[in-house]
Amino acid sequence: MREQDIKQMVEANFQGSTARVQKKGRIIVTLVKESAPGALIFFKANGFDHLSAISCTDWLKEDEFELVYHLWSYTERIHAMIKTRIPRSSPVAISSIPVFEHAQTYEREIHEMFGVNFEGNPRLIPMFLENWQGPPPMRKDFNTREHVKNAFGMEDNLR
Amino acid sequence: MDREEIGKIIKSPSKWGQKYSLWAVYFCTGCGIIEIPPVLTSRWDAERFGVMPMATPRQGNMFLITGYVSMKTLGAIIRTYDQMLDPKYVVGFGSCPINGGMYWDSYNTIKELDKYIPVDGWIAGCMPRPEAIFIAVTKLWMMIDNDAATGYKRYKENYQYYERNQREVLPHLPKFAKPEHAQIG
Amino acid sequence: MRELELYFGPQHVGMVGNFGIILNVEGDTVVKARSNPGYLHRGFEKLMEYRSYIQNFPLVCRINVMDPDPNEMLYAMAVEDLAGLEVPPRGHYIRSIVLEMSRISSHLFWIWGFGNLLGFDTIGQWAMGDRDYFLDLFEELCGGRVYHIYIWPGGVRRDLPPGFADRLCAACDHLEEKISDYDDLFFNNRIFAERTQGVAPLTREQAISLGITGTNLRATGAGYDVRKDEPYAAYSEFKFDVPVMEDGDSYSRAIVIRLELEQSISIIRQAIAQLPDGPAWNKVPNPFKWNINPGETYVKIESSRGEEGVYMVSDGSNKPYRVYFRTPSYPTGMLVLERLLQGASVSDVGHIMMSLNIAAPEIDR
Amino acid sequence: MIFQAIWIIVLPLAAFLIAVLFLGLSRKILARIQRRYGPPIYQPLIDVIKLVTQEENISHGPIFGFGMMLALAGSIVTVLFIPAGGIHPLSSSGDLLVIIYLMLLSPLGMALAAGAAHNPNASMGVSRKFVLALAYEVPFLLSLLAVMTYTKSTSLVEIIYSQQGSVVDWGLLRLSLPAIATFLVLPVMLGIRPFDIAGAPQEIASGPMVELGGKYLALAALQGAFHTYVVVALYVDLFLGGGANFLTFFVKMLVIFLAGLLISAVLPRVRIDQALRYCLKWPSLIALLGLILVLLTGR
Repeated sequence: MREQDIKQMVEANFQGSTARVQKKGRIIVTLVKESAPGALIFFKANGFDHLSAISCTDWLKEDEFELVYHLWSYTERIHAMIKTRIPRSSPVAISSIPVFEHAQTYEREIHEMFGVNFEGNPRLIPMFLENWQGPPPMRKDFNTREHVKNAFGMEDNLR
Repeated sequence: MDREEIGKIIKSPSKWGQKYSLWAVYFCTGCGIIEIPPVLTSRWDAERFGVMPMATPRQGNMFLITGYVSMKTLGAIIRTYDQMLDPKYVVGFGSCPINGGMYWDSYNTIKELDKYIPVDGWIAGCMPRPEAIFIAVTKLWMMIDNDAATGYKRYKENYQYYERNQREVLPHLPKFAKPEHAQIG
Repeated sequence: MRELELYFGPQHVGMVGNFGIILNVEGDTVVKARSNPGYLHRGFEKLMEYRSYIQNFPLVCRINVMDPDPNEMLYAMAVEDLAGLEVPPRGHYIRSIVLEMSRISSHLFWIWGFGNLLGFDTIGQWAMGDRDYFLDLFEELCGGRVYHIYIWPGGVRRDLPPGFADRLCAACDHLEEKISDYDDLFFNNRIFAERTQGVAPLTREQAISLGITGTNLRATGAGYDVRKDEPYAAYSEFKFDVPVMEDGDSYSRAIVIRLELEQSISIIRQAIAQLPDGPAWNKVPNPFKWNINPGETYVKIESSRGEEGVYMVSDGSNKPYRVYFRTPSYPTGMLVLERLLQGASVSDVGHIMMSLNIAAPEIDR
Repeated sequence: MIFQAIWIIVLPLAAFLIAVLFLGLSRKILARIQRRYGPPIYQPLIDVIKLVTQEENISHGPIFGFGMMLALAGSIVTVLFIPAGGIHPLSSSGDLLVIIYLMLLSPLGMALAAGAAHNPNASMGVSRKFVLALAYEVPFLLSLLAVMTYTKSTSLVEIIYSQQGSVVDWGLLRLSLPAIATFLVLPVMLGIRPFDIAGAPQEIASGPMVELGGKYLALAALQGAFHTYVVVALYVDLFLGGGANFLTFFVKMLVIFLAGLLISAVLPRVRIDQALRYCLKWPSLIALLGLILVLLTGR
C-alpha cells in the first residue's frame, strides 16, 4: 500500500515526526515547526503537487495554533495533511510561497483571521475586513456574540 | 391604459415617469442577487414594468439591497446611494437587511439597514421569490401615487441621525475621515 | 500615457457578484490588477462554531449561492465521516441526481453571465429561462428555488415525489434540445471565438502550481476530476466522460463548461434508470443531544467550479470545533485572476473573470 | 418663407417621434427575440419624462452642461439639413459636406462633457468613440465620394433628384458597391450591438454616459435618438432615393433600421481593435472598388 510507504519515508526523513494513515487516501503527518518547509519540499518532490489549502485551528487549551497544509497527489490519489503547531503567544511561521506560489492568499487570510505572521510573505495586508479593530476574529477567545452586542447594540435580538 | 390612468398622467406626468421607469442600480450586494437575473430575463421579464438594470448610480433611481450587508459593502452602498439623483427609492430584499436574518451574530454584517440609509419598503424571506419583487414594485407604484415613498426626503431631513449611525460603524470612510467634511449636515 | 486607477466593481455591470478589482490602466491595457474581496465576508467558519451540527445546514448552502448543493453535500459527508453514519444506496443515487441538477443550473447561470459580459444578451436570456425548469424541479423537491437544504447526514431529507423522475427527464430532454440552439447562436459564433481565443491562456504546469482545479484545470489539458479520482455518492456507478480542452484560454474554459452540460444530463439519465429501491435516508440521532466523537476529517467533492473540500475538527461536543471550507474560486479569484489580467485589454476584464467561473461568495465566505 | 420656418420646428419634432418609436420598437423586437414580452412601445417616452423630472444633487461645472447641449444641438441641426421625403428646410447646394462636419459636432460635445466629468470610464469611452469614428469615416467618405462623383453634385437634394424615376434609378442598384460598404459600417455609425464599444456597460460602465444623470442623461438619450435618425435618413437619401412623401421615406427608414437591428440581436460585442480591423478591411475595400468603378465608367 502506497500510504504505508509514504508514512515510512516521512518518519525516516524528519526528526520528531509521526505519520498516521487515517483511511484509504488520507495520511496525517505531524511535524515540529522547524521541519515544515522541508517537508513541503519533500512532498512536492514526491508527486504531491497540488496544495489544496492551508487551514489553521486555534487550540485554546493547549495554547497553540495548528497549521494544516492539505496536499493532494494527482498521480497517487492520496491526500496528505501536514500538521505543525506554533505557540499562541508568538505566532510566527515560515512562509511556503517558495514551494507553492498560491500559498500567499491562504497565508494572508490566516494572518488576518488568526494573527499568525508568516516570514517571507510580502503581502500580509488585510483581505476581508476593512478597518478592523480588536482581536483577529477567528481566534477562539473572540466572542462574536459579545462583539455584535457592543458594536451594533442588538441586545434584544440575541437568542 | 384606462381613463383613470390617462387622467393621472395628465395631472402629474412626472409621477407617471417615476412610476413606470424604475431603473435599478446594478449592484449585487448579497446572495439575493441570484433571483434578479430570472426576474430580468425571459421567464419573468421585468422590463415590461419598466424595470431595467442601469450601469451607474447616477442613472438609476431604484436601489435593491439584495441580501446581507457586510461592513465593507455598507461603505459602498452609502457611497452609491449618495450619488443617486432624487427621487430615489430603496427596497430591502430578503430578511438579512431587515434584522440581520441568519447572520444575526456575525461580526461583519450590519443588522438593521434603515439605521444607515432610509428604506422605502422591504421584501421579507430568504430567498424571496421573483413574484415578490413584482409585488414590491407594484407596492412602490402605489406609494409613489400616494406620495408615501419619501425615503430620500427623510434622508435629507434627518441627515444628522443617519450620519451619526454611519460614522459609528464606518469611521474610516473618506466622507467622515476629514474633520471639515464631518461638519456638513 | 497617463496611468489611471480604475475601480472595477463592486458596483459595476461587468462584475458578477459583489467583488472588486482595482485596475491600473494605461490606455486600454491593464498594467496591474489587485483583487479586492471581502464585500461578502460573513465569517461562516466562526458562526459554525457557535451552532450545533444540524443548525449549520442553513448556513453551509449559503457559501455559494449559484451552486449550493455541493456545500451541503460536503458538510453532510464530513459529519457522516466523523459520526460513522451510513447512507443507503438510494440516498447516494438521489444525491448524485441533485448534485448534477445543481451543476446544470450553475452552468446555465454561467452562460448567462458570460454572454452578458460579452455583450450578448440573447443567449443569456435563453439560458436563464431554461435554468428555471431546473429551479422549478428543485422547488418541487424541497420547497425552495435557490437554497435547498435537501442533502442531510444519512441521506436526503425525503424521498423523490411521485412522478419527479419523469419530469426531470422531460427537463433534460428540453435542455438537450436547447443546447443545440446555444451552439448555433453562441458557441459556434465567430465573434465569440475571436473574442475569447488566445485570451488569458494558462499552461497545465501553471494551472497545477497555482492550485487551479475543476473546469479551469481541465481546459488546460489535465483530465482530473474528483468524481473520477475519489468517487463519492454514486458516481462510481455511472459512465461519463471528463471533457478536456488543450489550450487553456478563455475559449477552452467556455467549451469545457458547455461540454459538461451534456455529461451532466447523461449522468442524471443513468441515475434515474438505475435508481434502487429502499429507504432514502438513515435515521439521525436527536440533533439537540448529538455529540460527535473527537476527530478530524477532510472530504472533497467536485463542485461546478472545481475541487471543493471541507476540513472538520470535532472535540466531542455537539458543535464543530473548527470547520474550514476549501473553495475552488479561492485560488482563481485572487492570485490567478491578478496574473491573468496583467496585460489584458479593459474590454476583456469582465469576461476573463467570468471565464474562470469565479463565485465571489466562495472567496469571502 | 413662413412654411420653411414652420418646417424648421416641425421636422425635429417629427424626427424625435420617429426616433423614439424606433427605440421603443427595437426594445420590443429584441425582447421578442429573447423570448420575453417586452416593454410598451412608448417606454422610451416614459424614461425621458422621468429623467427630465429628476433633480441633480451636485454640479459637474458649466462645461459639462455646455458639452451636452452642444452634442444635442449638433444632432438637431444635422436633422434640418437632411431632406425627409420632400421636406428640406435648410438645404442649399453644398449640404453633404456640411452634414459631414455637423456629424462630428456631437462626439465633440460628448468629449467636452466627459472631460468635465473627471471619470476614467468617461474618458476611455470618448477615446473609443473617436477611434471608431476614425474607422468608419474611411469607408463612409469613400462611398460618399463615389456618390458625389457619380452624380457630379454635393447637394443631397440633387442626389435624391437624380434617383427619381423607377427603382432601377436608386443608388442601391446604380452604386451597389458603395451602398453595400455603407450598409456594412451602418452598425458602427449607429453604435449598435457588435459595435456598441464606446458605451459598453459591462466594460467601462456605459462610457461617456457614466456621470450623466437626470436632465443630462435625457439630453444624451435625445442625442442618441436624433443620431439614429440622422444616420438612417442619410442612408435612405443616399441610396434608396429618399421618399416621394414623408410616409414612403419613413417606411424605407424602418426597413433599414430593422435590418440593422436583427443582425445586432444575434451578435456579441467585439473589441475595439477588432472593430478597427473590420472597418478598414472589407467595407473600405468595397468602397474603394466602388469609387474606382465610378471613376472608370463615369456617366
